[in-house]
Amino acid sequence: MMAEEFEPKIVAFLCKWCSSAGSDLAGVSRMEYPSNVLPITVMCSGSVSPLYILSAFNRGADGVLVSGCHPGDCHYIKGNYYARRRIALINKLLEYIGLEPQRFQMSWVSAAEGTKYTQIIKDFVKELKPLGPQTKLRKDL
Amino acid sequence: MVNLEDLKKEAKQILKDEKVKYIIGYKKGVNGLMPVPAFIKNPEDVDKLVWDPTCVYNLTLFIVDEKRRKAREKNPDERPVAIVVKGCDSRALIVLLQEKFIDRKDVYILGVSCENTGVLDEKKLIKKLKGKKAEKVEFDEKDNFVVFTQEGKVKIPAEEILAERCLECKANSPVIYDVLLGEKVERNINNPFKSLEITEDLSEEKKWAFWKEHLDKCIRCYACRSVCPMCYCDECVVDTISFAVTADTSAEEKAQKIKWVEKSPVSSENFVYHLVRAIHLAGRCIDCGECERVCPMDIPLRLLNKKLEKEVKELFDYDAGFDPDLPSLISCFKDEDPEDFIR
Amino acid sequence: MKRTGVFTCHCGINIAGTVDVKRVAKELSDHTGVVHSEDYVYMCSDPGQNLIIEAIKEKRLDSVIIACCSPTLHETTFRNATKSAGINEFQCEIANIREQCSWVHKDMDKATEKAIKLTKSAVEKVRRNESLDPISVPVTRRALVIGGGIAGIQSALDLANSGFEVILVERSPSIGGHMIQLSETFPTLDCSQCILTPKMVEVSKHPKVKLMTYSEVQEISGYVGNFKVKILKKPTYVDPGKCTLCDECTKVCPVVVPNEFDIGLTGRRAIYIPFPQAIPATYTLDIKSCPGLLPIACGKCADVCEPDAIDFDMKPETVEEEVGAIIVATGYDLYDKELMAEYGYGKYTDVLDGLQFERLLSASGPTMGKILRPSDHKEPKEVVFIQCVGSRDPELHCAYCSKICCMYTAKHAMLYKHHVHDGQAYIFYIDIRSGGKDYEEFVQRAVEEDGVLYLRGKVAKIFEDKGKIKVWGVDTLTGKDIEVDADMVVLALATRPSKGAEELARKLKIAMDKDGFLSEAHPKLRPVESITAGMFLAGAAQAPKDIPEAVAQASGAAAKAIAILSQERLFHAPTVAKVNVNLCTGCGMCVDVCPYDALSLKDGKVEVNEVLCEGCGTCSATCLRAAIQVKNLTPLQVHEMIRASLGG
Amino acid sequence: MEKILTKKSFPQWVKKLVSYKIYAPVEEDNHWSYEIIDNPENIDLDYPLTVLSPKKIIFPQREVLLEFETSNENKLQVKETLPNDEPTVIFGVRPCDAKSLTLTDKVFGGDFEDLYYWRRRNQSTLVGLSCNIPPSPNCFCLSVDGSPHSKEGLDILMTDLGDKYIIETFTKKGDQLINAAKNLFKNSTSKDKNNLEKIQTESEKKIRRQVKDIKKIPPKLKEMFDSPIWDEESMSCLRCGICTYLCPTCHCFDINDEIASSSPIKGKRIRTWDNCQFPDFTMHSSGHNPRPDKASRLRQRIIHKFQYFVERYQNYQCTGCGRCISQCPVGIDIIEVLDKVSDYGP
Repeated sequence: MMAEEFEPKIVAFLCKWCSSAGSDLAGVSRMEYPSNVLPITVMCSGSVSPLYILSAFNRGADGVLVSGCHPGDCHYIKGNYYARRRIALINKLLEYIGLEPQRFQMSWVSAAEGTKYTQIIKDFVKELKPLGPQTKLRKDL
Repeated sequence: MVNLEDLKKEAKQILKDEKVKYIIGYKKGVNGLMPVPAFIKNPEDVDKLVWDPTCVYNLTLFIVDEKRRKAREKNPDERPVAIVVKGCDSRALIVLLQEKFIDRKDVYILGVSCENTGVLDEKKLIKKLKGKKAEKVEFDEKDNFVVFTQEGKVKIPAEEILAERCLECKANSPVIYDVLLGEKVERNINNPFKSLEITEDLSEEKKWAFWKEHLDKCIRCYACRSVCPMCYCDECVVDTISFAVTADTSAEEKAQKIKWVEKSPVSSENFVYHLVRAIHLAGRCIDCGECERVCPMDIPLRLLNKKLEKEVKELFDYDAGFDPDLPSLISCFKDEDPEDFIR
Repeated sequence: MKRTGVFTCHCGINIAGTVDVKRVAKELSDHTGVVHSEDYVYMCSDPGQNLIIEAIKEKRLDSVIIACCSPTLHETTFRNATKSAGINEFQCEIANIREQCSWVHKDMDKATEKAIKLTKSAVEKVRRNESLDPISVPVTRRALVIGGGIAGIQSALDLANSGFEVILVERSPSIGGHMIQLSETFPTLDCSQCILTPKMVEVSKHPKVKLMTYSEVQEISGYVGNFKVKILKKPTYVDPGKCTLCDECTKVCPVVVPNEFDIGLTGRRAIYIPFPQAIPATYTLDIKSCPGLLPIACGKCADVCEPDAIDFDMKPETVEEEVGAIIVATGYDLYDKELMAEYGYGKYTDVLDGLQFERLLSASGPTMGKILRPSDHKEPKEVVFIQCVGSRDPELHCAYCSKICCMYTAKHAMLYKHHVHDGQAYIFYIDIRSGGKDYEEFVQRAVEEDGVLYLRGKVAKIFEDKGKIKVWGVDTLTGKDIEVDADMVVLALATRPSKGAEELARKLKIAMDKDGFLSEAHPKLRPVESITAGMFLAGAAQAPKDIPEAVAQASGAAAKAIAILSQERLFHAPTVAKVNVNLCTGCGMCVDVCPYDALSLKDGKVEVNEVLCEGCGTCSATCLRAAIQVKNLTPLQVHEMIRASLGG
Repeated sequence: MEKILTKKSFPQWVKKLVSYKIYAPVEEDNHWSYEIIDNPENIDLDYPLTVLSPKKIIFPQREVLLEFETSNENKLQVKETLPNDEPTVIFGVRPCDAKSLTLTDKVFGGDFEDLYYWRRRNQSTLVGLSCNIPPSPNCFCLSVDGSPHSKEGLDILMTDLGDKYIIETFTKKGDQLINAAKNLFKNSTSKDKNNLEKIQTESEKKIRRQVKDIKKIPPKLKEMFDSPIWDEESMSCLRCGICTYLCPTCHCFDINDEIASSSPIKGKRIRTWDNCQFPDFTMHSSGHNPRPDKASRLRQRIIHKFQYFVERYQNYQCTGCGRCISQCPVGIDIIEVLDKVSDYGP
C-alpha cells in the first residue's frame, strides 16, 4: 500500500480589496489551483498581526501567506506599507530561528491578478511538499 | 571617570531641596558581589549609593513600577523620581518617552558615563576567577577592572569580563540626562553585531537545533519580560487571564481572552512566547541585556533581540532609543522600504 | 452559546458540481453551536431566501452562515433577508465556497473538505459577531468639483440642475480645460468651442454654481457627507466687476511670454485674457511674468485702465467651504516635451504636438485656421503624423495606450487634407484602435475619401535637412524602409495625469495607480468612485478618455454624488475600531498609522472617531497589547478562524 | 552498616542499574541540572547546587492528567493518564532537596492522595550526597532544621571521603541498589567512620549563612500582615517567578484543558506549575485581585513558608537551599527579610 502524498496546509491572509478580489477573479475565470490553501479575508494586509502568523504555525499550518495590494494601490492608502515593514521583520525572525524560509510568504496580488494568485498558490504548494509537515512551531499534545 | 562622591553630592542636594520623591540607584547587597537596587528617600542614606562595574541592572524598569504605584495612590506626590542611568538605560527612558508611557518631568536623570569600559558579566568573572570569590570590583584608570578577592586584588583587562552588550555598546554615555557624571567619550565599536556571527552563519537545521535546545529549557518564569522596561503592558498577550477587567466588564468580554500560548512549557508554546516577545521588541529593544542576565536557565535571549536590532538597522536604518520625537519603528514607513522578499 | 444556522447553496452545479453540498450540510450540522443546517439549489432565489427567513423564525436562530458565492455578490442580499427575519444584519456571514473552492478545484473530496473548513471558519466568526447598527451622520448638501474642464463642467451642471449647490474650482484663469483648445471633434467634426462655450456660459451663470477660477484646493478634512475644504483664491489683480474688456492694458504691457492657450505658438502679455470666450471674461495679471506691482517697477497697465479695475493690492485669500461630496476632474496633460527629444520635439520648430496642431486648425487659432508652418509660415505639403509617441512603450515611456490618439490623429490628417487639398498626410501607427460609435467609419473615411496614407511601423529617426524634416521609418507590413521629407511633423503624445494631480490626491487621501491616474474603487463595478467614500472621479484624471466618455463619467460621478446629497443622513459601516481603555497605554502608535486620522489621544487613552474610521485594522496589528480592535473582525475571531481552517 | 565505594567504580555501579531510569547532575557550560543518564561517565558528583531541584522529576512542571475526545456520536471519552511505572534512581540529591520532598509529601499526601505525584515518588530511589562544602554561598539549611548531611527523605546517603565514598543506606529501596552491584562495595572501617564524623561536623561549620532567630518568626508573622516592611522589601521585586519555580518546596499548580490543533473535540487536561508571584495567580474573574501588588505577593510567600505551613504541618516550608537568594535577579534575600521580621516591632 502506497503512502499518501503529503498535502501541506496553507493559511492565506488576503486583504479584502485586492488579494481576496484577485483570488475571486481566479475563481470567476475558472483557473485551477491546489485546494491546500485556506483563505482568511482580512480588511487590509496592514491588519495582519504577527500573532496571526505565529498562531497559524502554532495551530499546524505548513505554510502561511500574507497577501495585500500593490504599493500605492492600498484601498486604505498605506496599510500595505506598514504590513511590508512588519512582515519583513517576522520573516527575518522566523528565518533566524531556523524555520524553513519557504514556509512563510508575502505577496502583492491586485484585484486583476487572478493568474498571479493561482501561480503563487501552485508554487507555494510545490515548494512545501518536499519539506513535509511543519512541526517546529506546531502545538503537539 | 565617574566620581562616586559627585554622584552622592548631587543626590544629597536634590533630596535636601526636596526636588525629587526618591532616588533609584545601586547599593551593596548583604551577601555576595552583586549590588541591589536602592530606593533612597533620606539624604543620610545617600552614602549607601555605589557605582562600580557590578552595576549591571537597568533600573528604568522601576520608573515603570513607580508609574503604576502612582496610579494607585489617591493624591500622589507629583515630584519626579531621580534615577541613575547608564548610556544603555537612558535609551530605555527615551523609548518610554517616545511611547508616552512616562513624561519627561516625572524623571530626574542622573546619567553616569561608562566612558571606555562598561559593566561586567558575572558569569564571565566567575569563570575567570576559577573558584576564587570576588568581593569587590572597581574601575581602573586604564580600561581595567580591579577585582578584590580574599586572596588579594587582581587586575583584569575590561574586555575579558565585560558584559557582551558593552562590547557592542551604541551609547557608552547617557543620551538624555539632567546631570551627567563622567565624560562623554567617543568610542567606536567596529562590529556592533559581533555576537550574532556564530548563530547567523549556522545552517537552517543547526539554527533550529540551537534554538530548540535552548528554548526547550524555558520554565516560563517570565523573568525576561518582568525585568524588561519595554514590557510595561498591564496584560501580556500571552497571559491566559485578563487583568484588564473592571466591575463593568461583561462575561463575554472576559471570555474573549485569547490563548495565543498555552501554559505548558513545551517547545511550541515556548517558541511562540519568545518570538512574540522578540517581535514586540523590534525597534524598541535598547539592548540592556537584562532578559538574558536574569534567565535562570541561561537561554541566550539577547540574541533574538539583537538579531532584530540588526535587521531593523539594515532594513530601515532605525536605531531605537535615541530620539523621543521619532515615530515608533512599526508606526512609520518609507516608500523605499525593501520588498525583495515579496512575490 | 449562539444558535447558528448554516445554509449551503448548490448554485445549480456551480458549487454542487465539485462540492458535495449534502456532506457539507451534514458535517456542519454536527459543528458546535450549529442548530440548523440545510442545502438548497439557489439560496439567492426568493424561495432560497425564504428558507433562511423561515429557519430563523422557527429555530430561533440568532446568526446565519450562507455557504455560497463571493460576499462581494450576495452578502447584501442575504443580510437584507436576515434583517427581514428580525435579526441584525451583522449576524449573517458568507462562506465563499464557489470562487474560493468549487470553481478552482477539481477533486470532489478535497474541494468538499475545504468547503467544510471554510464554512466552519465562517461559523466561528459569526458566533462572535456583535449586532451593530449603521453609524448615521448628517449630510452637508453641497458639492465640490475640482477641475473646470468638460468633465468638471458637466458634473457641476448635473449637480446644479438637480438643485444642489456646487463649488467649481479651476486653477487656471478660465474654465474650459483642454477641450476649449480643440478645433473640431471626432467623429462628427463639430466645432469644439461651439459645443463647449454654451456649457461654460451655463455653468458660470447658474445660480447654484459658485465658480472659483484661478483657485486651488489647499486642504481637505472631514468625511463623506461632511468635508471641510480650504480653497486658495490667487489674486488676478483685476476686478472683474470693473473690467470692461477694453484690452488697453495688454497694449501697454511690456512683457511678452509664451501663450499657454496656444501652447507657445503665440505670445501673451503679463496681463492677459486667456482667450476671447474665457469665463470668467476678465483679465488676469500673471504675477510671475509681471515686472513688479509697484508703480515704480512698471504699473503701465494700471495707468491706462479707464475703469481702474487693476488693483495691485489684491491679496491671495483662503475660502473655507463645507461640502458633502467631492468630484475630482483634474484632467490630463500631454507627455513632457523634454522626454520626447528623440523625435526632435522642442528642437525643430515644425515638430508639433497634437494640441498645437489643434490650435493651427482652430478658426480662433494663431493662424486663423490656416495650416502654416511655425518656422516660415508656409503651407506644409507633406505632413507626417506619428502615433503612440510615449504610449505603449513600457521600456522608455508609458506602458499604457493613450486611447484618444488614433482618433484625433485620423481627424488631424483628415482636417489637414480639408485645408490643404494638394497636401499629403502620412500616419505612422502601431495599431489603429477605433472602437466606439462611428469611430471605425471615421478612420475609413480618412483613408478612402482623404487619401491619408497609413504606414504601420515606428519612426526610427527624425532630423532637419535643408528646411525639410526627414522622417525615417519602416513599414512593417511591406518591410520597406520609408523616408519622408516632411514639412511638418505632428506627434500624438501620450496623455498623462495633469500636473499637480498627485499632490491633490494626497490631500484628498485617494489612491493613484502606478501611472499616477486616480484609482477607482473597483475596476468594473465602481468605476466612478474613488476608494474614499464621498469622493468621485470624472474624466481623464482617472484614465485617458475622449470627450463622450469623459462626459458620461462626469454625469455618472454627479449621479453618485447626488445619491449622497439627496439623503437627510448618511449611514456608515459600523465595523470600526474599538478601544479597550483598560489595556490602552496611550503610546499613540495606532494614532500614527491611521490612514484616516480617525484616532486621537485624550488624557492618555486613544479615542476613535467612528465616522472617520474605515475599519482597516492597521491600528489593531500595530498595537502591542491588542487594546484596539475592529468590531466583528477581532483578533479572537481571526484566531478562531485560523483554528477552524486548520481543523482545530 | 556503612559501605565503601571507590570513586572509580561509581560509574560501574550506575551501569549495573539497568532496570532503572537514572537521573544525575550533569554540567553544561557552568550550568548544572539533573538529566537522564545514558553514560555514567557524564555524571558530575562534584557539583554546586543545580538550578532546579529534583522536584522537576517527582513533580514535573507539566503533567498530563487525562485525555478526552468527543466521538462523532458526540459521546465524550475520557482516559486517565497516570505516569507509567518505571523505577527511577536520582543520584546526587542534596540533603536539603531530599528534605524538600518530605515536605511536598505532606501536601500531596494527607487526606487526599495525589496519584500522579505518588506514582513518581514511590518508584524513585533518592541517592544523596552530603555537602562537605556548601554547594551554594547562600546555603542556610542549619537554620531550618536541616543539615549538610541530613538523611531525611533519602534512601542512600553518599559522603565524599576523597578517593572514595562512604555509603549509608536507610531503606529497602536503598538496599536494592546496593545489592544490584554487591561486589563493588566494601565494608567500611572504623577509620572511615571517624573520617565521616569529622567531615560532617566540619561541613556544618562551613555553612556561612543563617537566619538570626528562626523560632521567633512564625509567631511574629501573625502580627505582621499589615506591616510596611512588605512594601519596603518588595520595592525591587520584578514579579517574576524565579524564587518560587526554583524553590524545591513550592508546589502550587494550575490545571488547564489544552485542545489539539487538529480537532476541536480532542484534548488533554494538563497540570502545570503555578506561581504565587504572578499577578494572575489570585486574579478573580470578577476583576478583583486580593493580592494586587508585589508587596502582598512577597508577604504571601514568606507567611506561607514560615507561618501557614508551620501551623498545618509543623515544619518550615523551606530547606535553606538558598536558590531563591542566588537566583533572584535583583538580590532579594529571604534571610535578610526573615531577620527584618524577627527584628521588627517591640
